[in-house]
This record gives sequence, structure tokens and C-alpha cells, in this order.
Amino acid sequence: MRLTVLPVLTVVSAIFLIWYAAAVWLNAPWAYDKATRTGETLSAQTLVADTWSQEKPKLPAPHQVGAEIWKTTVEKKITSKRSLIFHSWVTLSATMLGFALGTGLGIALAVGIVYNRTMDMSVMPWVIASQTIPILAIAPMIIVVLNAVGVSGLLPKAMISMYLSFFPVVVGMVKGLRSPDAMQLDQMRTWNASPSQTFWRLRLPSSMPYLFTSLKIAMAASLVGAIVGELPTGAVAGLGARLLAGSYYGQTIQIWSALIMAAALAAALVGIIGLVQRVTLKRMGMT
Amino acid sequence: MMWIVFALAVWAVGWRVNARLAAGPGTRITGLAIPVIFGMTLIAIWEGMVRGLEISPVLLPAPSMIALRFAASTDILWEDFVQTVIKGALSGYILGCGSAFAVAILVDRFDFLRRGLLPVGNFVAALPVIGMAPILVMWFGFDWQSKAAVVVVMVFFPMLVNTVQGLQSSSAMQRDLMRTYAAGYWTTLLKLRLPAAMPFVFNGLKIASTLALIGAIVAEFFGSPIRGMGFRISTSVGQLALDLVWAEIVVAAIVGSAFYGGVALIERAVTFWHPSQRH
Amino acid sequence: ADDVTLQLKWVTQAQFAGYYVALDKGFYSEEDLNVTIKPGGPDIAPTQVLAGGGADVTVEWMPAALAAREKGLNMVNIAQPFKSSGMMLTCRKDAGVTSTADFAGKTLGVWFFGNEFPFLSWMSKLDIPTDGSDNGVTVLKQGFNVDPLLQSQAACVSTMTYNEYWQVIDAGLTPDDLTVFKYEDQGVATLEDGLYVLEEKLADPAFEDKMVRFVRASMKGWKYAEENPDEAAEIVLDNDASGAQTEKHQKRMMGEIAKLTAGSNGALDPADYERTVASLLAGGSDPVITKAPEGAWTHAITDKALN
Amino acid sequence: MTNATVISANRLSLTFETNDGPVHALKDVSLDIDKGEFVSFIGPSGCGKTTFLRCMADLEHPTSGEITVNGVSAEEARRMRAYGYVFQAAGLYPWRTIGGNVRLPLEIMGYEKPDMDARVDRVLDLVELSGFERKYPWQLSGGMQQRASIARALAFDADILLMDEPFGALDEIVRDHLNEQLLNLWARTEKTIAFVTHSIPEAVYLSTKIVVMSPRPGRITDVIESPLPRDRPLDIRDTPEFLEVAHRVREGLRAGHIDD
Amino acid sequence: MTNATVISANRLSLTFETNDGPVHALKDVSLDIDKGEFVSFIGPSGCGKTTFLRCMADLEHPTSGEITVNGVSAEEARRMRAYGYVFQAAGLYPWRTIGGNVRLPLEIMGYEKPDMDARVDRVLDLVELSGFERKYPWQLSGGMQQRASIARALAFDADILLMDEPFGALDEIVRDHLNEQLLNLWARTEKTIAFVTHSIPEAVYLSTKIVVMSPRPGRITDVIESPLPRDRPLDIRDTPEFLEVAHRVREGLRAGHIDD
Ligand SMILES: Nc1ncnc2c1ncn2[C@@H]1O[C@H](COP(=O)(O)OP(=O)(O)OP(=O)(O)O)[C@@H](O)[C@H]1O
Ligand SMILES: Nc1ncnc2c1ncn2[C@@H]1O[C@H](COP(=O)(O)OP(=O)(O)OP(=O)(O)O)[C@@H](O)[C@H]1O
Ligand SMILES: Cc1ncc(C[n+]2csc(CCO)c2C)c(N)n1
Ligand SMILES: [Mg+2]
Ligand SMILES: [Mg+2]
Repeated sequence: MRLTVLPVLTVVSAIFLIWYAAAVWLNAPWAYDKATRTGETLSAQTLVADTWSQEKPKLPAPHQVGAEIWKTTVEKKITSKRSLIFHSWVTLSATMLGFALGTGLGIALAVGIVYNRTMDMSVMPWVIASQTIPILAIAPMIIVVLNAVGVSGLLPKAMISMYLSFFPVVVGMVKGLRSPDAMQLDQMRTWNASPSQTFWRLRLPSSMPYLFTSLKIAMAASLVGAIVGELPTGAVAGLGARLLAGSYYGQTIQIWSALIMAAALAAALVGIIGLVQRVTLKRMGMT
Repeated sequence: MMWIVFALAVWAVGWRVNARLAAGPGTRITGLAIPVIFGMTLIAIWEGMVRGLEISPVLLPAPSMIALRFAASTDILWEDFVQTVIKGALSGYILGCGSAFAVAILVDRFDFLRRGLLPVGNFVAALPVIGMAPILVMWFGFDWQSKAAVVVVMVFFPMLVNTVQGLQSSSAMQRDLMRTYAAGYWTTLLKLRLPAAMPFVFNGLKIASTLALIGAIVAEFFGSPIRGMGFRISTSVGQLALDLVWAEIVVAAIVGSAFYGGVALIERAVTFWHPSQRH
Repeated sequence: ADDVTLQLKWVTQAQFAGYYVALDKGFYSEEDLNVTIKPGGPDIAPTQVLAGGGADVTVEWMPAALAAREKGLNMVNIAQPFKSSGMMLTCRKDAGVTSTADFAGKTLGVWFFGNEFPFLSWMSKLDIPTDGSDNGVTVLKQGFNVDPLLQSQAACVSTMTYNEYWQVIDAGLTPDDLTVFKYEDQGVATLEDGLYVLEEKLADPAFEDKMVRFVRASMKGWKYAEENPDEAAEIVLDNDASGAQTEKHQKRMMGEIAKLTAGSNGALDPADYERTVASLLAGGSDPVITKAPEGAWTHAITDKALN
Repeated sequence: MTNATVISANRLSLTFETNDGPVHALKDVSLDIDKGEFVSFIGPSGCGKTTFLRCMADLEHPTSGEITVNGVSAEEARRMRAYGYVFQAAGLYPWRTIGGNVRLPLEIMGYEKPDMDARVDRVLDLVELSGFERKYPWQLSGGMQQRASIARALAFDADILLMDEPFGALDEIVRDHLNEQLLNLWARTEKTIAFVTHSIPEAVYLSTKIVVMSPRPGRITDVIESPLPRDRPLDIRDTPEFLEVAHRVREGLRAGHIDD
Repeated sequence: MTNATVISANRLSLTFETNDGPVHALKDVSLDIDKGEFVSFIGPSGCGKTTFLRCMADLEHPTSGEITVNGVSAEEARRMRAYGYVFQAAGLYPWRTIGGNVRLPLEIMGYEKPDMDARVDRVLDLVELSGFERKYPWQLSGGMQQRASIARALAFDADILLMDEPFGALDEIVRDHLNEQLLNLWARTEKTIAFVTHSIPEAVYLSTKIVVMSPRPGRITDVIESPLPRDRPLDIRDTPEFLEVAHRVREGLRAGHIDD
């Protein structure tokens, strides 16, 4: 544990240093711009002070973002529409549902592809093609169409989330389910194991390292999907809505705080998967 | 009703033909024919359903309509393709995958960095594109540079995770062998760990290849010059020119699949030895 | 009560105060209506939502509605609460723009997604090509905000009198630093925020009756909002689920919106309609609409609602 | 003991296509194995012993020729779970303990839980691995892994045992012990056993029939019916009959090598 | 021939911690190996032979005790590329051809291209794999893979050869041939060789010193200095001296097993 703390702290401090420097660099033009129009001249000190405290900076300084996050998490009731925790919860619920659906679909497709030759040869190229469709373009259509058949609320968002997250699972699982070596498969043949037995006792366990790597990517994708899905549902609530609302009004501080929150959420979710991975693989005697 | 029956019939026939083909000996031709037939049946069903259920073309145009628009707009489609794919996606893909690969090697080399950078890196890479895109557009301007930046951010994480995992995937005995040769870090990397990592690296490259295209297109929603696939799609949705929207989507699907297929071909050549390539 | 779903063109803000006031003050329930208001956003095409059956009635700008009508989606204007246009092009003086003659060679930020039509017809009227050539202008698809102007990436950006313009001011630029071109003043104003429904549905007397009541209650809401702008802004804030709007901005917006709705009782002025159509038809080589539409508006609803 | 033919190969050939030309792993191989026989295969490495065994187990499809097992095709026999197969490499599943690995085929074949436990205990005891049930494969030495894989093949009741160099990684003492155990098992159960080995004494000691093979292309050069009685104490290995058979096998092997 | 000590182990112990308790793989093992010696290790499976070899090669770190190689620590010796190691399993890299696998250590140690090619040819010929350079590992039989891995360890000039059951998967004829070749090589180059085997005749035929080990905990029970001359034709195996030594080894082994 202590082996991690020091390096992480070092890297984080390095990032903060760069961040503050970048804030000065990126926000200086606007400070000069303002100064020229008001006819002032800027000393180095006032320049730095200004670049770290602009209302709509190009890059807000870390403490500005920190203060905004503090204000919108700790100082607000979690039921308030201005509470980031409330919005995170909205996004999280769509993310989790989408992730569950996506993982399910991904594994189902992978099993189909590995076990059915027709599916293997016909489906995979189209699964790939499906991922090249820009989701933001069809998200509104999905929402409109689902709405027309009476599906609304959490599910449409989760569907978009699922659409983004099933793909890494398919790719990883197809590879993973095919990773047992020839001898292991031959063994199963000599015992005349049924396809389902081969699946549960050989292919699935062998695919675990691949599965977890894919799940981590899928989880991140699923969060992106949930956020994308919030846009065409009217962006009423959720981190996506906050990002967008921040965007309309050039509220960079608000954008960044929503961004950091989203990243923290993703990191926490990915971290949980990592934990499950470690426990599972350890119990399986791998690593 | 006729059209729906037609669609179902096409589906049944298409699947039957494919099952027959797949059961036979696999040649290069069946390998190509099967997905094509599958796609054709999908398209036929789509056409049938749109006509049969009389779906409004401003919601979902029929494939025939999309094809007509495609043929009529090749110049626009080409212009958008160059802007989005060549300038935005490709340069971002190369930059993003390249830097992720380099960082993965660095991270893998210095344990300190691995412990410090990987957790933080996971965090940074989890920043959602939708949020990053407006910021990157603000920083890098409206043209393709900001799109490439979005692509870099998007492909970095999957590539990094896969490469790092791959670099750790050689077996204990394979590593011991290198130890007995007193092979240095670089030699072990070059002769053992990189080759052993290749299946994972290609996994990353394949996932990144689809992400790159999406990233470049999505970034155009947040400000762009007046060309590019994302620009055309968002503008055309506003004009209810759904046929053009789908023509762009078709381009995206073709380009994306070709890109993916290309990477998969290289993968087959490079990792021919891996059991998953020998099934 | 009868269900009505209203699709807004944009996010919850004072631009749509009348509807939120009518909802909050019970004007809709007085008419025995159960109204759901769906906020819009940058990724929502109200026309498409209407076509998909996601809404009964939508707030839309007339150019987009007429363009959709040409595509075969029969949208009909049933009421027009906004009398004047709030659209402007806001330019920086230090970028060298003080009159329309200075546009040549400049970069201009424009909204697309169905909102580009007024700009295109204006440019065609000025005879300025939009292809980025030397004597023309370079057009950018502007994102959601005024950053390109603040970052000097564009010489001008599109703004609304009630919204983006004030963001420029809030960011620290003064009116003296800016040149603004109001579409109204340039003679290329097109009708904004009207209420549109599908022609087919209107044929149903029950639906027509519902719309009559809806328009009546909505106009009552608008008049209430004009008279009580601060209260209206509060109501809008209460209805904003994203929690991102500020009181200061919404109150100011309500004040500006009141100026645009002031001259309208809800009924479409045919003269405004003709002006809009003329402007759109004049779009040079690539006009927005190719022939004058028929049946794109009706007084049937407002006649019943307002008398 | 009936004399029914259990495995019958008829002009079997198998060619692998590789990146630099075809490899004739088996060419025109014909052989009959009767019920209750113990047949050893011996020959230089690469002569096709493994390939032949794999053909019997329906793990490889002959390019030409025919193979029947119990009168039906190799595939049908496999479906009827007629074989226990011990692979040349141990091939244990790393995520299962030793006990779990041995239990695996029993789970697949649907044995009852108490029966399963009893069998696992019995076979682990047989190969002297009691006490290692709960270890993982990578915690065992190479020889112990190999013994675990033998236990796995013996755990269920297959009529035919196919064993590919099962005792290669074992020391002489354990090997002698397991040789005896295997003979006991064979005598008791009347299994039919096909057994690949590199050790001439082992082949002679165990078998009723010794098949000598030679490579490129892989083929059978000699089939020696053993004159030794079925009852074989360990010291039979010092009798002249034994040495006589061993000599003949060695000659056959040598011929194959010179041929090369 | 000098008598300098090349490998010296002093009260070496190694304990593995596993999920169910510690395993004492080596306990208080002391042994000296002189330059030019050929030392065989023999003992029941799991007695720590591989572990001991791995300690010499600095692949495993003893829990206590000391090991020096050429007067320096095992690690330094490894860095000086003092060893060639043949693993118990072949462990070829699947993405390299057989030729490529054998060439690997030569590339790493920076041999010249023509020298490299010559060496690859020579050692592949030595293990009778000429003609298989361009095949991939999965296209070879188990024994052929093992021979390729022997070739890989012989390709470069290490003073110390550590071989972990290199001939386990080979038939008697090839084995005899490789035994002879190995003895030739040893006589010619004065290498020091540590050799794990399960075959008593092989150990006696090859070695100047035979180390008998026994398990749980892994320890040395007997060290037998061979009275046989260094020059050893194959038929030395029929001399009484040979049989005498073999007998002693067998007794030592048996004792270890009973002990168990
Ligand atoms: N998958 C394969 N692809 C190509 N060639 C193969 C394949 N498997 C085996 N061979 C070749 O077939 C021949 C026979 O191999 P086989 O494994 O049957 O030998 P073997 O008699 O079992 O040898 P050993 O005693 O070394 O295990 C060899 O020359 C080998 O190179
Ligand atoms: N990585 C490990 N973790 C735990 N225990 C181990 C590990 N490696 C070896 N052992 C244990 O150490 C003991 C000695 O193992 P080693 O591999 O040295 O035996 P060996 O003498 O080489 O046997 P064989 O002749 O079967 O190869 C065994 O009991 C084994 O279970
Ligand atoms: C992608 C995008 N499309 C359109 C508009 C313009 N727009 C539509 S309604 C409205 C009124 C609100 O302020 C405005 C400005 C925008 N800003 N961004
Ligand atoms: Mg074999
Ligand atoms: Mg060992």
C-alpha cells in the first residue's frame, strides 16, 4: 500500500504543478486582452493572480475546480438539483444498467461467435461496423424511436450505454474464449464433454484475464454512453447535463468539476472491477 | 404486410444459405460471402420493414433512398471523408496509439511510474469525451487539430491498458530463460516481452480503430469548419435530410470496418503463433 | 384531463417562460390539460421528435419548420407568441468589423442544426460567398457558446439578444468593444419560437380542441410572464433540473424575451410570414425552400382560442 | 478373455500441411488391437506415435484409411466416453487444485459427489499424491504434475486407456511402482491399453504386444507379440525371455534409426 | 584439469510459502562441484532437484544458506553468462521457428551472423533436427521440442551447463546417441555440468559424481564419486564397476522412498 502512495503523490503533485503553469499560460491572453481594453499594464504578480481567478477561464486552476466541487457536493443537500452527487447518481444508475446489459449482450454474442460457425463468419464484421456508427448521431433517433414504442426514462439512456460497452466485451471475450490451448481442448474431447461443459469448465475460466481487461474498458465506455444518452433526452439531469449546461454558458469551472466527478466515478467503478479481478484471479490460482 | 412477410422470408433464406456455406469447407470466398449475405439480408429486412410499416423517411429512410443519396453526393462525402477520417481520425490514431505504446513501455520499465502513473492515468483517461471535446475545441481551434486531440484522448486508455497487460503476459519459464542469458532489459523487451505482448497490443489497436472514428465525428458536434462527417450529420439532422445522415453513417461504417479489417489482417500476420489465430 | 406533450427547442430557460408559468400557475389544468414539457438541447431536433410522435406540439423556428415541410413533414404553425426576432451577429471591433462591408475575409461563427437558414439568406442578400474565398467569409459551425469570440477564433459569432449576447458582456467585453447586427435591422428577420403541430393530427376535432385550450392557456402564461418577469424567472429556475441556470441571467433574459413577445397576442401576422418566406426563397443558388409553401400556418386555433 | 478386436486401423495415413511442405506423420499404418491387450508403441521421436494415438482418440482426422473402435468409428467411441487419455505433457488447469483437476472428468461425466470424492482419494493415493489435493499445479514439481494427470485419466471407468509417455518424467523407483500398479489395474479391470514409451524395458515388461515405429514417413516396422505370461513379477525382467524380447525391440528401433 | 571449486552450496535451505502451509523444497543442502566435473542429481520427484538447479542459476533465492559460483555470487555469475540452462519443459518461443529459437541466445550475446548460422546448423545437427529449422514449435513432436531446447543451450559457450531432465522425452537410441555426444562435448570443452535425471544407468554412465536426494524436506542423502574412468565407451555399462555403482545409487534411492 505504501508502495503506491508515494509514487501516486509524486505524480499528482507533478500534474498540479503543470496544471497551474498551464492555467497561467492559457489564461494570460484573456488577461492581457482585458488589460489592453481597460488600458492597464499587468505586473507578473497580478497576471498570475488574475489567471488563477478568472470567472470563465480557458483552463480553471485546480483550487477553483476544487472549490466548485466542494460547494456542489458537501455544501448542497444531495436532493438538490445543484448537488453534483444528485447528478452523479442519475448518471451512475444509467451507467450500471447499461453496463449490465452491455456485458450480458457482449458475452452472449461472444459465446455465439465462438460456438456457431455461421455466427462467427457473419456477425463479427457487422458488430464491428456497428461500432463505427457515431453514437451521438443516432442517439436522438434511438430515443425518438424508443419513445414512439413507449420506452422512456432510464432505459433509453442505458441502451446507448449498452451499445458502447458491449463491443469491448465481445472482442475480449472472443479472444479469451479461444485462448485455451489445443491440448486442453483435446482433453475435453476425450471426455466427450458437452459444449456447455467445455464452456463452463475450460473456456470461461481461461477467458478470465481477458474478460476483466474488457470489463474495465466497457465500464468506462458505459459511463460515456450514459452521458451521451443524457443529451438527446433533454439533458435534464445527470453529469452530461451539467457538462452541457456548463458548455452553453462557457462555465469552464462547472465543466471541469463535472468532468472530474465523472472521471472519479469511472475510476471508482474501474477500481472495483480491478478489485474483483484480483480476488477472482487469486482464487483461481492465476497470478 | 406484404413487405413484412417479404422481410421475414429474406431473413430465413439468408440464414439458411449462410449456415449451409459455413458448414462447408472455409475458403476465402465463403469467408467474404457469408458476412455479405448476412448484411444483404439485414438490408432487405430494413427495406421491407420501412415500406411495410410505412415509417416516415424523416425518422428512418429506406436503404434504397440512402443508396440514391449516396450516389448523388459522392463529392460531399469525399470532402467530409478527407476532413474527418484522414486529417482528424488517422492522425489522432497514430499519435494516440503511438504515445500510449511509448507510455506503456515507460510505465512498465519504471516501477515507480507504474505505481504512480497507472492509477492516475486510469483516472485521467476516464474523463468522458463528451466533456473533453468542447474543451479541446476551445484549446486547439475548430479545425482538424482539435478532432485529432479528441481521438488521442479517446484511444489512449484502451491502448495503454492492453499494452501494459501484454507486457506482463510472458510466462515464468520464458522469463527465466532470459534471466539465464543475463539478457538486459532492452533485449528481454525486444525478444520476449514485445512479441508476447502482441496479441494484447492488437486487441488495443482494434478497439482503438473504432473509437478513433467515433471520436473524430463526435468532436465535430462541438464546433467545426463547415465540412466533415460530424458536421454534415448534425446539420442534416436539423434539416431532416436523414438520407444524407445515413449516407455519412454508411461511409463511417465502411471506413471503420476497413480500418478494423486492416488491423486484423496485420494482427493475423504478426501473431500467427497465438492459439486464438490457429483455431 | 387531456394529455399534451410540448417539445421545446432548447434547454429550460426564460425563453420558454410562458409555458412554464402556465404550468406552474395552473393555467393548463384550468383548461383541463395535463401538460408535459420536454426541454430541448443541442442534440434534439424538435421536428424529428414531432415526426416520431414524441410530442404533440413543438416550439420551433419557422425556417426549420418550412424546410421540414418541404421534406414532407407537414408542420403547421398554430400560434406565434414571438413577434420579433432576437437573432444577431455579434462582432469584435478589434477584429476590424464595424459594418457589413468588413465581412469579407473574416471568420464568422454560425449555428447550424436548422438554425443556419436566416444567416444564409442574409449572406446571399449581401452577395457574400460563404465558401471561405478571399472576398467571402469563412464559416465556422459554432458550438454552444460564445467562446470563439472570446478566444478571438472568430471575428463574429451568432448570439441571441436575450442569451449569448449577455454572456459576451459577462465575460468582460463591453458594448463599446462590439458591433452587433440585428437580423431585424438588416431586414432578414425570420419568425422564431412558434407553436407547430402535424397537419394530419389537426384534422381530428378532439385534437384541435385540445390545441385551442393549450394555446389559450399558453398565451395567458406569456402575458403573466411579461407582467411579472421576476416571478416568471423564478418559476423557470424551479423547473430547471440541471441546476445550472443562474437567477441573474434568467431575470435579465426574461426582460429581453418580454420585448420579443410584446407585439404578439399569439396569432401569426401573415405579413411576418410572407416576409420570412420571401427571405428564405431568396437564398441565391441554394435557397432554403424552393417554392412558397401552402397551408404552413392556420388561424383556426388562435381564432377560437383568443376570442 | 474374449478376442474381440477393439481398435482396428486399416491403411491409415495422415499428412500435416506446414508452411514448408507436407509432413507425412503416418503412412499406411494398419494394426489390430484386441480386447484386453496391452500394446506399447516405441520409436524415435517424431515417428508418429502421438499422432497415431490421437487418431484412435478422434483428436486427429486421418487423411486416408480407416480406424474403428469397438466396431464403430473413433468419433462415436469418443462420444461413448470409451477412452481415458494421458497426454504427453501434463496439461493441468492452472485455476484448479490437483484434486479439482482429477475431479474434472468425473464432474463432466456426472458422477455422484461421494463417489467422486472416493475416486479422487483412491487415484491420488495410487500415484502417491495424497496430501497434495489442495495444491495448485504450479506448486508441484514436473513429475508430480505428470502423476496428477495420470490420476485424472484413471479416475473414471474407461474401457480403453491411451497413454502418451505417462512415466517419462518419473524416477525409476516410482516408475517401477506405477508400472506394477498399472499391470494390477489392467489385470483386474481387463482394460485395453495403448501405451507410448521410450523405455525398452518398460515396453517389454508391460506389454502383450510391442509396436515398433520409424519416422519420415511414420510407419510400423515391427509388431512383436510378447511370449511372457500375463502374470509378471518385477524380477521377470532378469529372465532370458525378457532379454530376448528386449533385444528384438532394440534391433527394430536401431533399424529405424539407420534407415533414417 | 584444475580442481578449483566452481559451484559451492553451503547449508542451503529454501521454503515455499503456499496457500496451505510452507513446503521445504531444500533443507540444509551443502555441496561442492569442481571445475570439469559432471554431476548428476537423482531422486524421487518433488525432492528439490529442479529447485536446487534453479538456485545455482539464480532463478530462485534461497531462504537461508549460501551459494557461490566461480567464487562469486550466483547472481554475478548469471550476469557473466556463465550458464547454459535446459529447462524441464521445452519452453520454446512460439513466435520463433526452431532455428530462430536456437539463434535467440546467440543474438542476445552478440555473436557474428556467419558464426551464428554455423552454430545453429551444428547444434541442430547434433540433436538430429537438421531440416526442421524453419518449422514452428507447435509443429514438432514433444521429443523434438525438447531436443530443440537442448540445442538452444548448447549453441553458445557457457562454462557451466545446467540440465533439468533434458533427455526425459527421448527414446533409448536417441538418448544413447545424445549421451555420447554430451560426453564428447564435455571431454572436449571441459565444461562443468549439473544434470538432473531419473535414469540410474544414465546417471552412472555420464557422471563423475552422483548426488542422491530425498524429499520432504528436500536434502542430499548420498554423494557417490564414480570410480569409472573419464573415457567411457557405451559398453562400459556392462562392466561390474558400473553395475556396482548403479546398485549403490538404487539403494540410496530406495532408502529415500521408504523414508517417505
Ligand atoms: N500440428 C502439427 N503440424 C505440423 N506437423 C506436425 C504437427 N503435429 C505433429 N507434426 C509432425 O508429425 C510428426 C509426428 O509427430 P508425433 O507428435 O506424432 O511424434 P511422436 O512419435 O509422438 O514423437 P515424440 O516421441 O517426440 O513425442 C513429426 O514430424 C511432427 O513434426
Ligand atoms: N513455485 C512453487 N511454489 C510452491 N511450491 C513449489 C514451487 N515450486 C516447487 N515447489 C515444491 O517444491 C518441492 C520441490 O520441487 P522441485 O520442482 O524442485 O522437485 P524436483 O525434484 O525437480 O521434482 P521432479 O523430478 O518431479 O521434477 C515440491 O514439493 C514442489 O511441490
Ligand atoms: C448546436 C446549436 N444549435 C442551435 C443553437 C441555437 N439556438 C437554438 S434555440 C436558441 C435560443 C437560445 O439561446 C439558440 C441560440 C445553438 N446554440 N447550438
Ligand atoms: Mg509424442
Ligand atoms: Mg524437476
